[in-house]
Amino acid sequence: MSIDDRDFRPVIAAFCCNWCSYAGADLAGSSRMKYPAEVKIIRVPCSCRVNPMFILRTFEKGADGVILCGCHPGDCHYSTGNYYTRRRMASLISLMEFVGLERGRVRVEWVSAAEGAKFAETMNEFVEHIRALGKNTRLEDLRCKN
Amino acid sequence: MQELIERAKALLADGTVSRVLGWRATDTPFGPEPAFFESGEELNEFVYNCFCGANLSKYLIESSALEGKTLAFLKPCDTYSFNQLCKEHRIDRGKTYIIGVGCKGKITVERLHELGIKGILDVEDAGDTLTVKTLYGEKSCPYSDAMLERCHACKGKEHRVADEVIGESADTTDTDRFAKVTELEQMTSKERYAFFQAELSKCIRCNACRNVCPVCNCRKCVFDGNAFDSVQKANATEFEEKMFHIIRAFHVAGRCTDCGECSRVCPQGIPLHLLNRKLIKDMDAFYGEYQAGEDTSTVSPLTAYTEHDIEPEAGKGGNE
Amino acid sequence: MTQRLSREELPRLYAAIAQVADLFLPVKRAGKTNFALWNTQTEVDLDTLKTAKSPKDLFFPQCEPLYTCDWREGNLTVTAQALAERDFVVFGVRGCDLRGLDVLDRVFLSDPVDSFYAARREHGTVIAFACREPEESCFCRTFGVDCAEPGGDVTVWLTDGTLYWRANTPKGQALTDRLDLLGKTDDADEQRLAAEQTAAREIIDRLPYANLFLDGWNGDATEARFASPLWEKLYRPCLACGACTFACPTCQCYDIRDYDTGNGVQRFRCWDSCMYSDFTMMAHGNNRTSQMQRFRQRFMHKLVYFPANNDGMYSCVGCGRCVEQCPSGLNIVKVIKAFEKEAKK
Amino acid sequence: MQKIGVFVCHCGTNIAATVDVLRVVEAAAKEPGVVHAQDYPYMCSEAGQALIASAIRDKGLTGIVVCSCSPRMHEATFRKCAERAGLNPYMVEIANIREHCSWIHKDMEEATQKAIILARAAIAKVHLNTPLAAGHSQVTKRALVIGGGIAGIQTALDIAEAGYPVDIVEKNPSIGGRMAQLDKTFPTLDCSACILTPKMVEAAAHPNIRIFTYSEVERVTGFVGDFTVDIRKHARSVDMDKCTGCGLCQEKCPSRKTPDEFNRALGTRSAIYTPFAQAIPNVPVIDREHCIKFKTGKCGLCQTVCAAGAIDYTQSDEIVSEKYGAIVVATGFDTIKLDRFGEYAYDQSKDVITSLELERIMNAAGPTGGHLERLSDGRMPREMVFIQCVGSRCSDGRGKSYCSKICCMYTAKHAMLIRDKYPDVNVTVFYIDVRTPGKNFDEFYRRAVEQYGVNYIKGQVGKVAPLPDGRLRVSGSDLIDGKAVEITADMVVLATAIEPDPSARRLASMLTASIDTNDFLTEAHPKLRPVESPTAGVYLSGVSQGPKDIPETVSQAGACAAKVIGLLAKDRLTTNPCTAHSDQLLCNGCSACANVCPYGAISYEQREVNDHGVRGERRIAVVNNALCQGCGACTVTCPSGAMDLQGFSNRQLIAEVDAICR
Amino acid sequence: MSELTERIMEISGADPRKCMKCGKCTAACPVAGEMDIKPHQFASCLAKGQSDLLLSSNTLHKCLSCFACVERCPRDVRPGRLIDAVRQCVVRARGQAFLTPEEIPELLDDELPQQLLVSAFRRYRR
Repeated sequence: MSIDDRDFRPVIAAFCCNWCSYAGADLAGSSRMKYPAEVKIIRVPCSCRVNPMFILRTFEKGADGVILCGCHPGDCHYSTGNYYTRRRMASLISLMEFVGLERGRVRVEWVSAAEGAKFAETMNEFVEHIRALGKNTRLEDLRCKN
Repeated sequence: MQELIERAKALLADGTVSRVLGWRATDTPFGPEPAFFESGEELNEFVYNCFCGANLSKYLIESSALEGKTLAFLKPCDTYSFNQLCKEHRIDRGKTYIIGVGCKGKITVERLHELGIKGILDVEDAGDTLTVKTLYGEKSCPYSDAMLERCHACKGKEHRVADEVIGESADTTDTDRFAKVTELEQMTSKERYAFFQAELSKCIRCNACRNVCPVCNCRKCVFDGNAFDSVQKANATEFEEKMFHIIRAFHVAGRCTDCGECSRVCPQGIPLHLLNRKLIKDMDAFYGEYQAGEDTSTVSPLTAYTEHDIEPEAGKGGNE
Repeated sequence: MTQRLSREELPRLYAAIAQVADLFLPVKRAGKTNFALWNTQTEVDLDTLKTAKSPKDLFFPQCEPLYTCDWREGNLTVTAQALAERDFVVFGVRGCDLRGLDVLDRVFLSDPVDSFYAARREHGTVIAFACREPEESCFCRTFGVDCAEPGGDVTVWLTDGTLYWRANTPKGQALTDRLDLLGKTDDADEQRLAAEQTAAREIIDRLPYANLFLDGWNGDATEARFASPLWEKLYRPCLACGACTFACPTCQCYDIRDYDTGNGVQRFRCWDSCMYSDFTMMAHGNNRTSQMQRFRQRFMHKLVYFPANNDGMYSCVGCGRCVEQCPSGLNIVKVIKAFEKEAKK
Repeated sequence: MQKIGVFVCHCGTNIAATVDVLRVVEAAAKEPGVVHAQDYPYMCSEAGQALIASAIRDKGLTGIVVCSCSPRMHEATFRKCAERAGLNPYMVEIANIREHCSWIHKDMEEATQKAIILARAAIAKVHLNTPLAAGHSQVTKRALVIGGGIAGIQTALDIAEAGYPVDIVEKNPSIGGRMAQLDKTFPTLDCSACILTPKMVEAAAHPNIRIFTYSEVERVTGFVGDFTVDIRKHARSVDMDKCTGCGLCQEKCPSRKTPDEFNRALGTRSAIYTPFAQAIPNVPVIDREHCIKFKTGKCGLCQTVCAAGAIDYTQSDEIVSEKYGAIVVATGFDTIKLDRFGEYAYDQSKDVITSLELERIMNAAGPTGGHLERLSDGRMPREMVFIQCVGSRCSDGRGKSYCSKICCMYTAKHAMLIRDKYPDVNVTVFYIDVRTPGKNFDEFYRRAVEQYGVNYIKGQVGKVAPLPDGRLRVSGSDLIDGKAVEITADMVVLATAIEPDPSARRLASMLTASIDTNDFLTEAHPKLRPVESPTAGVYLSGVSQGPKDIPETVSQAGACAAKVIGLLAKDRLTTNPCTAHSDQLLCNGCSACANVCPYGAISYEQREVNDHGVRGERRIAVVNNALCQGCGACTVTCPSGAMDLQGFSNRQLIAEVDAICR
Repeated sequence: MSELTERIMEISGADPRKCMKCGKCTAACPVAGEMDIKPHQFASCLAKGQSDLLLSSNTLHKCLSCFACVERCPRDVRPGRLIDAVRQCVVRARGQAFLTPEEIPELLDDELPQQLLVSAFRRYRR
């Protein structure tokens, strides 16, 4: 690992549904579990609110990884939202890999309000993975790079 | 062809329909254009030949708003788009009269150019072979060599919807339609990236793919409006093209009938259908086979779910 | 004075020009040929008659930044985009496309001068490329373009084994002077060249559009042409895409937009198309509310408004790209012919 | 351009210890549109709120950002504060710099940088906020209580007493639940049935209470104030109206070998049965799985003997659909299965029993008529061993990691009762810790030791081995003496861990109420909203929320009822204004949005639309704001971006994305 | 935490702090009666940092490695592994700690069971 790699601080956006994953993140916080500061959370009412447009926008503006967290399937606050998320994201992730985005830059995880530990663990793992992948160069807008 | 013209004239004359949507002959034999005909006299310019590849169903959105019925000539594959548009309430089936026309695969002059045939003056369809008169002498080639990509993965000779059918069709399938997708999946991620980088960087954002696409029928595209602060007109950076094509593919996912018009019209020859086919291949594998436009009632896989769907995990897009 | 070079020597020629300036020429990438910067890896393609995109974006890029505003911690800085400073050479411009540059010059070099365009024109040297095998979509002669004698700073002809080179302007001469690999020509060469030209012109005579004339089209025709009921019929297949506009060597409309860079905005301009529904969109809506009006605008501009304001110069050059690329088989030839047919009735 | 105020909270040292609050203020002040930025030790305090209010008034702020704890904590507080100061409450955004920043990071620089970015994102969002007005929805003044144990009965009674109709749905043929199975209750040792039955009778007789027994919830739709619930009433095969409860059918029924669930399968019952003598309703059901008539078509004895003509073999399941304003979950518990605890020989010896089985053995109506005897040979035990924490506090994956809470007390009760009734029986209790917090609880336990001579040994049992003579060798260790202990016992009683009733998981899914990893329903806040689910209109009563004893259950049931009454007392509810809306200029009328809407909130209309002077009639999606709950599924399925969600609009979320990536 | 304690935890992969002092390990142990430091005390000593006491305990010799305690422990403390880990620390301290791969070929003979090699590696590996 070169010095540059060690200094690499990825930009990571985490879309979290208000009812489960955002609460899970709160629990991770109140339980004082550590995860990297690179992760910035955006609150959405439901994982199904996350438009593929947002995900691409995040990469455009310089993010290195995007993670989308919602309630476990079957436990959606809105009954069915995360079922749609699951289908949409399965297709989107596959398509993005297909056009050559590195595996694992976009990820979906189900984290319940009670899973503070899982939230922290997931974030630790994800940041590690993105660090290993390095900077996102395959899907970036150079105009945002100054 | 004469039978089509006579039938159209009769339906116009007895008032069943107010206008006819078909193809009009132009100054070159290989350039028929989609056209509306409103009188028997105009119909004398009607043509139907091997160059009538254009999918006419999208024009019916516009004519659904007009008085009276529109007669449309649809090839078997066009009927899928027609159904899809009916399903999305963009076409009023009651205001259409569909005559299914026979099809044995359509060809383009583009493909002839790619075969190295230049200065084309006339093309004669002799069944299995084409005779091409050019400024530089007479050339010939097998009919199927000049066929559109989509005809090599024909959806079959059945019209999915029609008030009547005139003419015989043939199933022209001679390849696995997912072959290229599979080939790409087997490349490394880096190779795939290079492939799409090379293809998509040719994009000039002329929007031909979008505007010809039967299911890209938004009144205002998100890339023309401010709903997402995503208005784009430029091909300013490579990102913009990628974003445009990824989002476009996603927006038509589950709705795309794989009509192949996007690839047919791209002035830069970008194989855009590959993105759609990847999504179709995935959805078939994840949720069971589904063909958009097969009927007007089945819901698209992306607006449906089951409790035990596969998880959105990495590794489905292709090799690492 | 005409000079010559054997065809095998072309790579050396490219390298030599690239020593002097950035060299742009037709390059095949992912199956399509377009103008691109040369390097030793590029696949140069001189066999394709017409690049998919015209070379206009070397002088008038599809997208170019105008200035950038940067806002950080309450401080605003504005940086204007620098003008082109590097010399460049465009090799392989066809006669029609060269005429396209004349059209653009009328627009961008007349007062007020477009400094970005002017800087590129000043730094760019155009090597025109005579046509040998015109194709069915060509109709440059209708606009008085001689594809066998295209002009430019330098003209080149390519025969089976030889490249002929002739500098036409001081700029062209200056470039020629810096190249030492060009050889002298003899009488046989001159004869061969003349024969090539004649052959090309003969093909032009036999093209499907050889007899396309512009009778009735010019600045005087405004009212009648505008009001013609023909437009209503002609526009119908149009899908409102911009393929014709972006392929066209003379279309020069652009839009100015801001891009949010996260720390400010980059103001840029990019090609626009009068076929687009948001073309010249203003707060109150749009001047042209139907596709028919937008379609009419495009052809009225090329065949009526432009000549009316530019000493009769049409802003079509007969390159035929729209003929080849329109997804619906529409093009300017159909429009011209439709009116011709109407006039004969 | 908005005039934005930014308020950064120290939260004492909770935030300030890790985040340089002043730098956050400084950085926020430099953001475009920010005209006011300040910090304060406790923003949520009265003084803090006063500060915000005066800044809003004095500087004419149009939007505020509070950098503090999670919005789930104080968003409502600050919204109300803004509203009092004359600012629309939806012009408030919270940057969560406590749970998502100061509490998870150690490095001050890192945490401060992150807090600044989070503040920026909130500022960027508030720039695009628009004032929103909440709508209103009607409240159906009826409550549903799922589960007819003591928790459900008490909740229902309290709600009914306040004057609101309430339905109880119980899956068993009778209400009563686990409490009906108990013999005595701690710490007073009064008879369980004696205190429960009057409540059951009261519930049955109450004009505001309807009881659906032998019934289950099948489907739940709607939302707070307006739930629609489908209840499946299983076919009882006995006409409720005709049956007199004489019991003759049960007496005559020839199928008598069915394990008796009420007696924990220690005895048998007839195929037509009431679970216990005091059952409410006192109407039997036919267990079709074991009924000879249903199995073979022959028999029909019960029908013959029934003088009232109440037996009806043709009954089928019935689904009733009812509307409710509130739903209470009181599904209770069961004991865990012991198949993974081979060391206690539960499956090998009939004389190793669970505490709940002991309750039945001790009960006069139980399988032994209330005599303490070994189930293997009917002999009185002389030597009894109780083992605590069987499957509780177990983190090795075999049991439950939590403490079941009630075992220490009921074991003391059992030991005491046995020593009282049978002074010759030796009772030994193996324990890890004896946990007796509660009024009169420790005194109770000490009585067992001091007054009744129960032998308490600190140390767990390693193995229970059945001996050839039918007795049981219990090997344990006395950690105080540091010696191994071996007892040859006649009976071993296992204080088996309790777990939520298996129906809870499915029910939680139907209610979209969240559930924890142990299948206990999650409360809206562990301390401040312990009887409410995060899903509005859903309330938690009894063990479905977590282990608890009877007094605690009853008090929680009352609290739960109070919350329900508070809701039903309202004529209408303020609805969440963060709903979807469709831009008619962009809408294609394609119906994709309606396909994914879980609430049926989207319909279509033919409308004349004026698009910058171009008029035309088209099909347009219309959102019913009273039905829309704001999930946003429609916004993504809409390709043209016509559907957007107020409060979480496309542009707001994109502004946040941009700010984070900047 | 002393280096020894850390080493023991690393080798055993067990965490004595998880112990809730229920004594089930000792209760399940067939030879606990003969041990001077019983399995539950073993965990307790470690948690308290008195790990040096363990090095001279007879438990190391008495323990049968039957792993009943590991099976029964409700908290995953795995006392049997702790005992085994202490044994290894004793062995290593005697300087026989390192069997290097290079030494193996000399030790090989036809009679030598494969399992022994594997187990030797496991024991001597640091």
